[in-house]
Amino acid sequence: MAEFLLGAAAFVVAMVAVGLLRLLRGPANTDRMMAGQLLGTGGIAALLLLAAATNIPGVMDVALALALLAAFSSVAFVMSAS
Amino acid sequence: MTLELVFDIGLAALVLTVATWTLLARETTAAVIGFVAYGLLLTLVWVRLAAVDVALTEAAIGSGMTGVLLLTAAARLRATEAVANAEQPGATLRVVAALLCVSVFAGLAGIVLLLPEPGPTLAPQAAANLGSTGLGNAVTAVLLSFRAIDTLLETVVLLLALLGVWSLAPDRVWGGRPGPQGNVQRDGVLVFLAQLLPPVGIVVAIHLFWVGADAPGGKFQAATILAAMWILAQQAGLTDAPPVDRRWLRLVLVAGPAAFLAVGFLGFAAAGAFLAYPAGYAKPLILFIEAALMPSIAATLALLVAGPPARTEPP
Amino acid sequence: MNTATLFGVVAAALVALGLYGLIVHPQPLRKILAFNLLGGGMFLIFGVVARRGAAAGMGGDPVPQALVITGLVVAFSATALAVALVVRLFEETGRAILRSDVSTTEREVDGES
Amino acid sequence: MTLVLDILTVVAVSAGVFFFLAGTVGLLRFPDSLSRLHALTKADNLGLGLVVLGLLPRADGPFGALKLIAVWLLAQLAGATVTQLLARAARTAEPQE
Repeated sequence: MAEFLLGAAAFVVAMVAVGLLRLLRGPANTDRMMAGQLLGTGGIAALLLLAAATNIPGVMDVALALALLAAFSSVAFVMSAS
Repeated sequence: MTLELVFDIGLAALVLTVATWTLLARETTAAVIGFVAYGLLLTLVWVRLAAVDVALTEAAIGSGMTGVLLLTAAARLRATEAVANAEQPGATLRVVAALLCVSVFAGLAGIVLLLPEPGPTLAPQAAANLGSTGLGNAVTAVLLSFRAIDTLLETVVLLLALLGVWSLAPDRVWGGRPGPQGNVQRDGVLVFLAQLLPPVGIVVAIHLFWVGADAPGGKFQAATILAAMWILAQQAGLTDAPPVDRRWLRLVLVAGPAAFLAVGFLGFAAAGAFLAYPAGYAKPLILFIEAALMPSIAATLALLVAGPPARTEPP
Repeated sequence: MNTATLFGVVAAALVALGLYGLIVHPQPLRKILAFNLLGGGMFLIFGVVARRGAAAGMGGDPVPQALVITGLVVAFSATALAVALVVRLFEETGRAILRSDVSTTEREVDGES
Repeated sequence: MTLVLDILTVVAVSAGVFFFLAGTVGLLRFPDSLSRLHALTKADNLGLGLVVLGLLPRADGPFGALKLIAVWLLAQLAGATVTQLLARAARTAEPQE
């Protein structure tokens, strides 16, 4: 089961990595921020899967902190852009 | 085992790609978005290196706080980008810089590859002395007991940085509130988020603070989350940054380091050395220091993001 | 090749990349960004050393890990100060360039008039 | 019972991961910002939600399960807000699209 969860985490990170092409390509900065947002969600999912696969204590708290701050940089981006 | 290596290699390639792009991006705002992504990826790397405490700090400060700070500054300085970009350095400088960087890479990579085997470590000593602190998290024990002087100086550095930022204010606005005026167009969606998130954030911060004694977490991570919640409320216009000359604000900023110092001097009387904890009282004293530091650090971090005072109260 | 060695080499590359950006980029804000990139790589080297020191039931040596936590916070405060300096420079002169001769020529013009 | 729960984990996590694939494809292939945003929310909500659902049987105790659900709810809240804000920013930035 640990293998499967780790594989799923790897797949999510790979998907998000492909999504980062949007970060490189743009065209607008809003599109780039979307790629960042997807990376955030994917990172949370990968962390949850890693936490279940490896049993390192506290990884779940990292995911919790990321989820709490997920909107933080996007809000700053929108507020400063307007 | 091999699957783990595939995961790591993919992650490594991603980190390098995003870092390179952050350097090459034409627009600063785009580069900062790349930097936020870089911080998120580093968080995953820290988890892979079994440093969960660091992963938490990286997620909160390295990516979140620094990202917000730089995004705001990039928007502020957008008008200057064209002029500054015209000043591209010559080919010679580029080549010399590239050569320097390649040799730095070679040197560092060599050092990493030639590190002694097995790696030197203080983990057994830390584990052996963990009992005397009453803590379960060795990183917290290092931060607040074995190397407490580092942490004390760090809190002072934070305060000094804030003093430096504040001292950049022009005389006419000294004592005013930080941040540009008219930044408070109330946005329904944002207000909703800023009303809903802070209570949850405070609960999570207290949770991180509390488990920090025995599991990954602690005052820095908790303080960063508190600071982020305060900044969010300011962005939504629910509250305003306080004027920097308020006495209560100064008290909040100084209380943490002052309590830390007081406990340090108490060490002379009670245990014979600066920052030594009397036997049996280590854990309560450490918790007291952490509890005192948390609001101070949170306020300092949030005010560092807010910047120097920029407007005075209308008389 | 294990996890620690792999990320050690990545860390060395990140330091080099950050250093290059720090030297070559003309914009101060981009220099600050490159400096943070460099810092991330440097901290990662500490993390690799810590990981290699895994012993006594711990995933890594706690001392370098604690140093990195301190370092991250200090790096943030240094970044905030640097950003405030650049913004103030912009408010004062209307531009954000580090070249020193710009202000010198302006001063000479003032002296002649 | 464990087998049933394991199957639930595998199915839900696989489905969640599939939505990340869908989100990425949409983010890359859709022609304009607003429809790309639409694709993004699928990964945000369903992808993460199904991964959380799949991991619930493996959570350590009720507190762990609560944390998992809290992570999902927070991501939902952040996703919903950010989508609104980004959509507005995208509309003002490129009104011709």
